[in-house]
Amino acid sequence: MLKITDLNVAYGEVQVLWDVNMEIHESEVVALIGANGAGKSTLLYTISGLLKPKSGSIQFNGTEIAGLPADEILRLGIGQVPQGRHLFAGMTVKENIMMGAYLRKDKQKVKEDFDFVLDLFPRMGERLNQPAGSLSGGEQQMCAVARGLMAAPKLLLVDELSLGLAPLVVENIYNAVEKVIQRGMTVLIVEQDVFLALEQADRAYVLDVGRIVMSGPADELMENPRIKEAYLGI
Amino acid sequence: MSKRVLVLLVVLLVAAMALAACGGSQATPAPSGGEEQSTSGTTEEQASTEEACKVVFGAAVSLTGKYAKEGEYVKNGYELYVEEINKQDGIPVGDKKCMVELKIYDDESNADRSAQLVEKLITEDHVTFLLGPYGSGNTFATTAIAEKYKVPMVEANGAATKIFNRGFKYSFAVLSPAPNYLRGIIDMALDKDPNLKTVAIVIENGAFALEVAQGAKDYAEEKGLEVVYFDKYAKAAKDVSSLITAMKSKNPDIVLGAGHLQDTILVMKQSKDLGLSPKVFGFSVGPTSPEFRKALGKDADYVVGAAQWTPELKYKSDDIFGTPQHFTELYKAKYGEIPPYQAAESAAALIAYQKAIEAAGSLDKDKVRDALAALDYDSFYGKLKFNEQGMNVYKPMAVMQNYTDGGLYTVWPKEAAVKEFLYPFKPWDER
Amino acid sequence: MESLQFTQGIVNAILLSGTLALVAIGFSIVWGILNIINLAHGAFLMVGAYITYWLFTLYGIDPFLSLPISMAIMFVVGYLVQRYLINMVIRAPLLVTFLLTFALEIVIINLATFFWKGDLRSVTPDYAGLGFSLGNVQVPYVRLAAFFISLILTGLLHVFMTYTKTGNAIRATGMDIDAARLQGVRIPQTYALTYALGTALAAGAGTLISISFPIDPTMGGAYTLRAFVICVLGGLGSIPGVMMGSVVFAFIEVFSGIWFPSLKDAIALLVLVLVLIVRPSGIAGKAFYH
Amino acid sequence: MSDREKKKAPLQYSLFDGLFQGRQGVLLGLFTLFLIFLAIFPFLSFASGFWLNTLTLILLLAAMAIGWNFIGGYTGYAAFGNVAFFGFGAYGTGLSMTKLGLSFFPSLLIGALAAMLFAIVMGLPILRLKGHYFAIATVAIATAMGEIADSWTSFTGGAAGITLPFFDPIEWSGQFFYYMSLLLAVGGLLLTWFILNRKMGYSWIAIREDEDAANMMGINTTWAKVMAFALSALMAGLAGGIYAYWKTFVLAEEVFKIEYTLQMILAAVLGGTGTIFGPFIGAFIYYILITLLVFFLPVGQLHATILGTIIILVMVFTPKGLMDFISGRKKISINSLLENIRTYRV
Amino acid sequence: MEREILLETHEATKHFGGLAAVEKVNMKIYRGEILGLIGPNGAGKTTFVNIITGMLPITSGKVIFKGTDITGWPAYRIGRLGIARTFQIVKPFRGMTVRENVAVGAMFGHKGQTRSPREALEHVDEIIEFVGMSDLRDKHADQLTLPYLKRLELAKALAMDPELLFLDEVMAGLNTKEIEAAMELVRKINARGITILVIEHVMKAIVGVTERVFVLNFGQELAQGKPEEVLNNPAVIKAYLGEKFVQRFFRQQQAA
Repeated sequence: MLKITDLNVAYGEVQVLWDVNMEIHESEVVALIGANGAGKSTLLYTISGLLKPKSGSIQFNGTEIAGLPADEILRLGIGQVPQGRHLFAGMTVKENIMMGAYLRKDKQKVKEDFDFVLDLFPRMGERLNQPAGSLSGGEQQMCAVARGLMAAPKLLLVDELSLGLAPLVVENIYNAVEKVIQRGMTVLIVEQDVFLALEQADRAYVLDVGRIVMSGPADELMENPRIKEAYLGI
Repeated sequence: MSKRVLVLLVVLLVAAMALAACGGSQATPAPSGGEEQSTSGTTEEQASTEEACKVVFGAAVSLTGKYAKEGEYVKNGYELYVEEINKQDGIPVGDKKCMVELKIYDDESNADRSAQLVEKLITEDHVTFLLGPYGSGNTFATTAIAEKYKVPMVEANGAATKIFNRGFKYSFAVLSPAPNYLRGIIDMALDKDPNLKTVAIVIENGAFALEVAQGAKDYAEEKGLEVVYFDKYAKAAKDVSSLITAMKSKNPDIVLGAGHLQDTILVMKQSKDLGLSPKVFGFSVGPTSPEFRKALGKDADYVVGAAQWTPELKYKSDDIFGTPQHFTELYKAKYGEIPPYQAAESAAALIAYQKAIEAAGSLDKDKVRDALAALDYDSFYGKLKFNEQGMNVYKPMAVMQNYTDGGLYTVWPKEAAVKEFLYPFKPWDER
Repeated sequence: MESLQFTQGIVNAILLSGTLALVAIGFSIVWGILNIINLAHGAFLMVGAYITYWLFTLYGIDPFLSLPISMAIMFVVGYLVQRYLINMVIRAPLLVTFLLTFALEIVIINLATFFWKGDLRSVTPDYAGLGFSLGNVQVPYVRLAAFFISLILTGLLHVFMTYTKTGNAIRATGMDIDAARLQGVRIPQTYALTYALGTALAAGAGTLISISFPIDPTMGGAYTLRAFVICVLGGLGSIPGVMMGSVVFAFIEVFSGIWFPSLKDAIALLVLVLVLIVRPSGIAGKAFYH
Repeated sequence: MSDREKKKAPLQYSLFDGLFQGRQGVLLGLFTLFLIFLAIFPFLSFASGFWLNTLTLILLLAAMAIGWNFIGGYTGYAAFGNVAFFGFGAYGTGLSMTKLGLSFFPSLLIGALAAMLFAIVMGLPILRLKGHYFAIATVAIATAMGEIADSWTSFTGGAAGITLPFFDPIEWSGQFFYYMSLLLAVGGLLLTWFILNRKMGYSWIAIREDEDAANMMGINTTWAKVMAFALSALMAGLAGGIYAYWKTFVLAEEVFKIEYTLQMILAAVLGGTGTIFGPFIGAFIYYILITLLVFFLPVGQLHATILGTIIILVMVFTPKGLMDFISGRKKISINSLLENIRTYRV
Repeated sequence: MEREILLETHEATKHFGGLAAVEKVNMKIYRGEILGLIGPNGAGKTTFVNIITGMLPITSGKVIFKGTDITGWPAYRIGRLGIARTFQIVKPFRGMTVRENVAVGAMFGHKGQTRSPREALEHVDEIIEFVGMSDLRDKHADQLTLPYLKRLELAKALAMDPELLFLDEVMAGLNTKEIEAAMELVRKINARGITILVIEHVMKAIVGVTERVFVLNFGQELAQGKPEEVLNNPAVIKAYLGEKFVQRFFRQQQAA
């Protein structure tokens, strides 16, 4: 479904990703793990079209998407829940969620999806008319996930959902993500909580300073003591 | 490596020098820029048959910027005179005649530029005499340059007395000074209705208007009127409703405005909005301009304005225009509209020069200056005579009124009036 | 102070606040969303006023009817100007966009002066200057109508920003440009649209101003400065904030005009500086167009 | 610059590189020649009063642009109200000469000090503002000061202004004011050079590049900013004082007009902000451009349009000024012109 | 042996709006040590440094440096007193060369009062060499790559002659080899007698250079002690890797 070949990305003169190769298959959940500054978010931004790669190819369902504008990529079916939520702080929860469906014309389906995400996050239903900026951290994260789902993407990229959240909240959110996965959505999870990521995922890639250093089925990686090393660097 | 740099800097240097050289050189013909207008009534053969003699008058006039309109009138006045005098082969100087040439630059309504250009007229174009720009500010700046180079400047469009309080020897103004502007209106109003008691005065915060207002206030008090309101608004104000409201609460008999065309229109518009209807509405500048009627339509009715000059005045003269009426005909033929007084006074400045040159019998700058100082001449524009400071305090101000038939008529002084002064001002709610 | 001055002052201030709000809102959305100070705002306002003037003078079109025309024309102009000029430097440092929009203003004003001359003009339909009295207080119909039209336009903008997809996209872009991109919002088009809206609102305000005040090519500058002050007073980014700012500013302007007629700009501006000193980023915090 | 040169000059202070990176000799030489030309200018045969007048205006503009460069170019604060200091200088000088009856030089000093004092008093609160807010606060203060000067009849003479005595002998006034302006502009260059060699220069640039980091590294940023503002005011104040005496009158609408601020910024931007010679050269380029437009090109009444178009082109294509090209840091090519657009568009 | 306390915080607290970024943190830094400050993303590490160094106003609590209460002092005074820091997001002076960048520290820092700009410029050559940037001395900062910008940050801070140095993620984004070099550099700095607080995500670096580690989580102290102890502290691993991972991990270890 998504095939990344020899991807190189740089900010100005500073190269962040080196020859990244990665594949995601239909209905698969893939985790991308790695230490802070390894380049995980950069990779996601590049897939989504916010950054232009220096070289390499990204193919999505056979279409070359490297360098396309973000809205084209979203139209093709790649959505993202960015790290740090990036909510529209001055808009209400409902407006935020509906912004996710910005490009969609199928009103009926949008309505259904809206009901679905409210079902997923009942808390959002209670807060619909509150400005997103006034939500607690966990609620904001829920709102961001809900917004990401509203685009009805074929491939959803989620970035650091657990960041700065209490464990109970994280569990709550991941339960919702699990439901989405069960519906058959293809998901790429970037997560610093390694277990969470590996538990959700079928396969995983480990990114270290801009390079993929390890990959394989999630179960195998979970048993691999080198993960702790790769992650904590001990 | 540094070739390009070298070239760049050299070009810069050379450009600066070339500019200087080009501007300073007498051999090259005067640059034919778009800003510069040369008018010469003569042809090459004519000039060569006689001994080449010409008088060049130079002026920096606002052709763009905020005084563009008024500047145009000034330029028209200058040009009309030059055209007429050259039809008579120019100004008699001693026993020969000298053709007249005009050199005008656009000062962009900017005092810095005005001074710069006058300095150019003197030091580069070597004009014989200087004419004034439009407006007190620019006149203030340029008279100082004239004084520095001891070149006479007769100006026609700077009425503020402070221009002349500096002991200048080379500056003269043909127009009545600012403090006299509103006297005619006060005289006329009291003549019509001696029972008028109160006056309100609104003032544009500018050198000219402040002098107008102070003069009017002093004169009104001298005539026994009570000045119940006297306040100024910012120059280029876009909203004077606060002042109108304040005046309205005083319920004055006469409202006088000291300012220029633009703010005068604003005062009228907002007076209507706020229902201010005194018995007399009079302004220093504005109501006598065709623009006033254009901007206000029927609302211009009854409003009176001071005029340095009007086409209906009954002056008689032996100058090339003879009478205001004749001047009006010539002006109308050339420019297609009734001459505003700015054009007449500008032409009068050249008449003053002509008479002084004739008296001096020479184009010598100092001799002409002395002749100007001694001048006492009745022109189509009125008396041309200067006091020690160079101001023409001897000419009375006229008053014109916007009539209900859409016309603009002289109503004061009585001997020049073509129509009766319409009184009182018809309240807005009765129209 | 006499009571007439006081009551008339209040009426004047309220009437003034409507137009000022319209001027300031266009300026405010451009500032808030594109993060540029559009110094050409007043120039667009002036062009709007002249469109109305010419439609009235040449074709006798009622100034109120010309409102949609001038707004539509300037909407297109604004869109093109942003898309093909301002967009070239949209993320450049402050000084660049400042000077660019300033130069734009110079060009527009100079062209207007060149083609239309610098003198003062007025739009004078038959009903200009008519009004009714409340006691001694005069309320001109034209200004009252302008006030209500301003309110309606402001309300329409509010509805557009809040309840339409495009409006939400504009707001979203102002709040978080990357997140907006991720939702599929096309930033260049959104920016151009926002600028076009601001320009159209300026033109609308110009039309309304031309009915009650004389117009000339340099009329816009004063409105740009006022718009800025209002945005600071009301806080950047919320329509109600701008409305409040307009009311406060109108009262300051009208009453300082009554007490110190020749100082009214100075007082309004010094109030601005004081506000900035006390609250360095304006009175209201960052809210976002609702 | 070749490697050999590099070794010869181990201590390269790039603060001075703004203009002379690697080609000090040639450029400094040319510049010195130009200064000598300016110094002897009044004695040249073609130096008419008009050219003296024009060059005086250019040099005053250069002096103000050099002053603006302190706060706007080096410290990076977009000051849009420097004309206020020009006005303070003009009024300070004018009032001292007329009300106190002092002679020109002490009056000029008083005017300039008044401008500096005002900059310090205003700078302390408003230099805390950032970006647009600072810019507009400066505009607001300048405009308000102008209006106050215009209305405060009892002190400033109001809209009637102040009339100053003439320079005596009046025949030499052209030369006198020319040399005063030249002195001021060259003094400004020396002052810039002097400051850049001092800690103050480093503070300014550090603040421009990153105020937080500068503060953290021990720079008293408030003090440095206020000093930049005050020195800026000093230059503009001196220029204002000279201008007032030259023009022999002070009118608020003349000495507080926002065009002056715009002109000094344009001069600095055209030449290159944050360089020693940029504002000086920019003032010449700007004014010669204007003069060409006004006198020698048949653009008629559209010269403001042409000027505006030039500004727009400069902003779009070379917002860092021409100094980059003159110094050879950048090559003039389509690519280098388009680079700016690529960087700043969305 | 009782060591001299160089810096001490009492209940240092920072709130953003209603959100507590740092909550009642008591930390002691002893003269001459290298202390590690770790914690997951968003734990409040940088905020903590910001309130100590005067970059952000403190909400409540006290900061005492060498017995002086410096709470609420402006940043530049704290800098001159002898505390220097690097920034996680590098803040070079892009318009200056490397040497000038560093010289700013020497001019205005702890001993800056006594130095002229020229002396400062000459003085910093040694520091530039120390961080291994001699070749880049006359390059403009905007021409440097990230690893060198990180070193420049370090050099700028060192040039201030600090007694206490905060290093905020100077190793993030560096590769293994670069990290080794950076660790060596940190040790060398410490050997010059400079007390160091290292904020780092790279645990290897923390274990390699620090004597003591302080762990923040959700703005509060989670643990402190020797690096090995702390890194094997289940609470700490949980904060980093997640609870379930820890359970499984320890199970594995026990099994092994």
